[in-house]
Amino acid sequence: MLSLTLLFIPLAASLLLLFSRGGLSRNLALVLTLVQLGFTAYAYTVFNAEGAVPFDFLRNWSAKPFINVHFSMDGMSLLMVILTNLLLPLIVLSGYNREIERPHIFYSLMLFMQFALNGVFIAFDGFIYYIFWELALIPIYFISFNWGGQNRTQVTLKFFIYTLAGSLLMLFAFLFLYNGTPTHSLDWAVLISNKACACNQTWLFWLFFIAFAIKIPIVPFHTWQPDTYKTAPTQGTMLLSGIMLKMGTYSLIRWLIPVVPEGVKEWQYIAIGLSVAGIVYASIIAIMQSDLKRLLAYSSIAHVGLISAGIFAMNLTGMQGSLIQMFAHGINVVGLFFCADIIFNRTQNPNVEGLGGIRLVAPKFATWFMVIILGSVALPLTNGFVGEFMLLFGVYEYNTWLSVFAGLTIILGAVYMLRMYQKVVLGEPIMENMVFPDLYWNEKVVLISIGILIFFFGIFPNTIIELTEPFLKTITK
Amino acid sequence: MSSQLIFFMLAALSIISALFVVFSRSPIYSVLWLIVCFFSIAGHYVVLNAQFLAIVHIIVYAGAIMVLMLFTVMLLNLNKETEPHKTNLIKFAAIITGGMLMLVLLAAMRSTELTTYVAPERMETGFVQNVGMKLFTDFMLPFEMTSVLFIAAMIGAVVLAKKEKH
Amino acid sequence: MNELVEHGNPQNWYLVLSTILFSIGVMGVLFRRNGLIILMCVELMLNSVNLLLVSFSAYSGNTEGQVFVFFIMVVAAAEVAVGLALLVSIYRNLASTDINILSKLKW
Amino acid sequence: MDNFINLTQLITPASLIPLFPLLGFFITALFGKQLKHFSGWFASAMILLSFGLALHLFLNLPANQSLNFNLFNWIKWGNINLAFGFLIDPLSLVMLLVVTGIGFLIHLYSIGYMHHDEGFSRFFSYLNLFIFFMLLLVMGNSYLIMFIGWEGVGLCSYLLIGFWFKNDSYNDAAKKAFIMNRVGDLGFLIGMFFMLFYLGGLDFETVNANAINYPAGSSLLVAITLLLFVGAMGKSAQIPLYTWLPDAMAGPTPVSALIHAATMVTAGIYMIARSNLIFALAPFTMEVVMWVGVITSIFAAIIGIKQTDIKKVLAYSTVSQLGLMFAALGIGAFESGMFHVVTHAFFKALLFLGAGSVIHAMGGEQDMRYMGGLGKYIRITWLTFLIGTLAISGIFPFAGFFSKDEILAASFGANKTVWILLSISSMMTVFYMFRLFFLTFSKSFRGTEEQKHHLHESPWTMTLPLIVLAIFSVGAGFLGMPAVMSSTHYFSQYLAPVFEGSKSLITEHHHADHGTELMLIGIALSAAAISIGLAWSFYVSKNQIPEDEPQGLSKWVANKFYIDELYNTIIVKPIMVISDILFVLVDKLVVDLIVMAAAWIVGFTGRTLRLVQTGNTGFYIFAMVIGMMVLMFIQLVY
Repeated sequence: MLSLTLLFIPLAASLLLLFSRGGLSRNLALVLTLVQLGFTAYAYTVFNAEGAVPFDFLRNWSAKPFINVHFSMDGMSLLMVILTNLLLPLIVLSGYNREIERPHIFYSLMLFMQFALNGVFIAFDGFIYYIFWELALIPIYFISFNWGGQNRTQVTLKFFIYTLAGSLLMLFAFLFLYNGTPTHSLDWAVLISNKACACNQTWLFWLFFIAFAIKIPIVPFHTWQPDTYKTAPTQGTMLLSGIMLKMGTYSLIRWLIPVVPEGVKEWQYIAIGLSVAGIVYASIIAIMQSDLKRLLAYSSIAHVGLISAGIFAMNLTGMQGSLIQMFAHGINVVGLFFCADIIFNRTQNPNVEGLGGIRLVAPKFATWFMVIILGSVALPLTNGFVGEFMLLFGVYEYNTWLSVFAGLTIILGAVYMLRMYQKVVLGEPIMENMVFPDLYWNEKVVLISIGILIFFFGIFPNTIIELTEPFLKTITK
Repeated sequence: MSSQLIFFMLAALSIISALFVVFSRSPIYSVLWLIVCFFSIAGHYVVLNAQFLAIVHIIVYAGAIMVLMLFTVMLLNLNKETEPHKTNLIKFAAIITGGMLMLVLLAAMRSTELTTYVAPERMETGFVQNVGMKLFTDFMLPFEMTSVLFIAAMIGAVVLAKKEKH
Repeated sequence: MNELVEHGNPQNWYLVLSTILFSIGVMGVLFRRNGLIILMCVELMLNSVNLLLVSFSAYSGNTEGQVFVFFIMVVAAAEVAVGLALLVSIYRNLASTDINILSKLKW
Repeated sequence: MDNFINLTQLITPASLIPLFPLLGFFITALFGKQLKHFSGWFASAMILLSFGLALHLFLNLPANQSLNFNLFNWIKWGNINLAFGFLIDPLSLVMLLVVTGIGFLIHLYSIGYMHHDEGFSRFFSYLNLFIFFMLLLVMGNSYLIMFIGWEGVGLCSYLLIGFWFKNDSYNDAAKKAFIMNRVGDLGFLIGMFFMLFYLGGLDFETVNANAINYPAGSSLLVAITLLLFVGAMGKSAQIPLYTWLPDAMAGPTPVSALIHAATMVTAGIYMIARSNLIFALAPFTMEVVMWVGVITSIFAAIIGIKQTDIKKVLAYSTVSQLGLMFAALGIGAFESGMFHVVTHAFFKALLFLGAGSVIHAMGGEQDMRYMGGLGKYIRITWLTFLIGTLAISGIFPFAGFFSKDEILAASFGANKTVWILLSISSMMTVFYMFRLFFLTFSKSFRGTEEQKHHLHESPWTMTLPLIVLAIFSVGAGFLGMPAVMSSTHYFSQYLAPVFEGSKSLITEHHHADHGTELMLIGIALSAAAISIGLAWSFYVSKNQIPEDEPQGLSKWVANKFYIDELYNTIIVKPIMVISDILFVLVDKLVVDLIVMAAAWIVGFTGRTLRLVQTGNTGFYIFAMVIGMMVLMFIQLVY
């Protein structure tokens, strides 16, 4: 029943928000996301004490086709649920002093998104999972479409259709798997114990892989992403980059690797090769980007490329690292986009070249921006380091040279991040009459929380490892 | 009077009248020939021992539908030959297509086996009580639903045919 | 009347007959441009199918075929009512029942 | 049993050592505005506390003992446990004392030097953070903890080089330092992966214990050591990753003294000394280390001869001296290398601080061509600078003499070519250092009247560290006197337990007898004297001043052999061009084109097929009937 409550709170909150107006809706949204966060904390204590049992919810929905409403929880699910529910209050708070039209609908969509994301992470029946997977696309479509920037019609449509096309492939794969199991079921446990014949695993792998690769995105399926990140309102971008792309990486571990292990083994080298190539490719592109949000988008491609490379290394180290890095990247990327938003909001200038001298007028902002950048370039004792260390080691266990190549990310990451920081924050102001007030209270709260999370998980990564290791061991044994 | 003779007479009547429906110049003749055709089909029903349907058929088609058509033709003043003619090519194509469809259907029919359906002993299936029993037991719900359909059709017809205000 | 049946005509005859009637209906639909006559041809096609259903019902001793005919009649009646209403409305606006005039819905 | 109790009692003070600077960082960073200039004193006090604790450990840790403890499990997964722990042994104690001791003096100096700077508190918070990471680097009991410090000091170096963030060329220098260090860090990281995978852990104990099982010269150990050495090249500014260090002089002078002379840049040497066992097991790497060191030493010395910026000269001198230390390590003379680290820390810090004092007196001027005759105005600086210069030149009895002589003697025993090259490099060092000294302090003043009027001695917070460091520059050498002068080499003796394992593996070179040793000393001293004489004749007798636009070979030297330009052309520019090409051509055109082409095909099909919708009802009916017919026909045929 706890699982249902996790779903019910944001859903109810989403509906409730539709009846609020103006300033009330953002306060209400904050309170409700905090309630959900509190409940998640409670769920964490329950999980630690009693394991997955209290979260298990299994009811038959339809006998033919055989569909169970099956929610459950293991360490990995809980980690992703925590990430989602931890970031949502921050994302809501980050929009506090922004002018948002029709805020009640905006926040309602965000909470609906939270509902769908939680659903994706705790669904243990393929059909239910698929429903939530698609459900998550709807609110973000409307958020980017209604509150987005230039070109939003075209960009949002591209994003929507691209990801939907990927999902279609996944649906085919699920339909095939459904017929393949003796009991005709898509339950996760059934799927992993009745694996498809190796002859079919190849194309099942590709169907799943392309679906997830588009969502993650792995180069070359990434072209929807930079435009969408740039166009979507910043809160939407945070949802997309912070949580939604983790749906893809999460699904790799949950639905791809245990379900079609032989297909993955056969094509592992291509998947890993694409991921690693994507790291270098996106990093190099990011170096010369002049648009701040687009630069961050490419950096995000590079980071998730490393995550997927670690996952496809198919060893405990890589997967454990990927989970840590998923969590870390979620936090860091939200922080980075928030900083970009703060800059854009005050200067109306999206261009890296035209900025500068912010440090002079807003030292606090500059400091916290630096802290987040440090997390993102994986400095030791920040959350980014542990993940990157383990991911690179995971890739190393797979192939030494590949890890050297992937390791270029620590050099190139520093190049584009510091170059961007120098142009945007340091130096003398380039813009005339730049009005740049230092952080407002809500911005302070968000950035400081993110900063604390960065260091906390950098110093105590074991909190994540202890949570997820039992599950990963069952997969990698 | 052998049943064959009755069948062939009725069949010839229905085919000829049907052809006249299609080829008559004036709509009013088409309507009248269609009525003839319906009567001949009702005759077939009687031959097949479906007396109830035969009666219903005459009441509904000849009595209601065709009267409605007739009214429309007259109301719209269509009884004169206003229809522009199609080109000969299209007429030719229409006949060829119709003929080919017939051939295909006949061919399909020939390829099916109808062994069990030759000359049954007794045919009481069309009697009123049998049809009524079926209609008011197994098909109770659809039967009642037809009334809903009729109301919908009625309202639709009224709305569509209503003269617009401006 | 029973003796007529007992001598029995082969059911194929009915099949052929209704096929011919159906084809004539189709030909009419293709041949004519007057909406009213097309509607009538559609009725003709429906009736050919009705005939087929009744013949099957009679020869197989199953009443349900006739029940279906009954429902088809109901639908036909409803269809004619709506169809004629449409036709009247079209005629009122365009002063014609020629279906080729109705070519606005393209591309 | 006594020892056991003693050791556990030392855990708390040992853990507290890095904690004080961290505390200092937080307090000066958070309350900098409120503390004002007190933050400088506070930060210095924190380092002094750490120094006291280090001294406490030094005095109480029994000889031949080391203190190795884990604080908590940092990363633990599968059967790998990477703990967060410290190792206190003679090697780390030496480094601890150097870092905290010189660190404290430089903090003190900075109070005076940075007095008028608006970022006063920020400066001290960065300095404290640096000390914190540097302490982690030298105290860590595993490569991973060392790596934390390793990257952390890189960060602080970045922050401090770009301390005056308004100037974009300073920011460029900072960025360059960080990125070049990262190149080395990647090597270090991959090296750690090798160790973790093949040697079963990252802590020194496990690594050493397992490395022993591999035969000397095994490719695994060579790979590991080479990768580690890549890391060391980045951090300790060796060819080819040295260009960041001269640029790093953009930072405030105390930073140059602390980070880019005394402590951080010697991290590479510390790391190799720490890993002496695995390096000793990889003779090929030792060769590489030696040659890289020798070449860097000469190359940087050559460039140093023609520089005119007082700090640039010292920077190239640092690179050259670091090369010397690497050469020592490569030969296998680990203690000599470490000994030179220590003495170098004293006199190079002294020289930088002295240079800072000069720059302070000159009001920010760094070009030696506009100095001259400063000896009259700033006596203390002049005297201490002279001591520093003599020390780096290796004149008896200053500290540099002993450590340098030891390295030269070792190289004489190992490889005569190396010995010749290092001697030449030492001669050049003497030359450019005295060139620097004469140009700055002798003859008459060449600056403006305004500058002349401004000339003054620095406050006591700045001169006191100079005096203390000068004392050490004179005295530190006596810790390691050559065999010909004293029977005990205190420094080597103290460090002996650390290098115990590797000693047997290094081919024992024929130990020079007293006669040879004396000869070597004689050669070195006379070479130094010749160099001094040359410098005197050029810059004092003939009163030469380096010209503005040198010609021929000296133009190449003055422009640092255009190495920066070379890197710019073959690495930086191509990456930028590739970045643009990838974005515009590959990403936008090729990859996205495929996606857009798929969309376009769907759109095109739609646009084309819609033409079938003519609006002609008759046509639709025809199409329908024919379609049905075809379907039925197909059904019939099949």
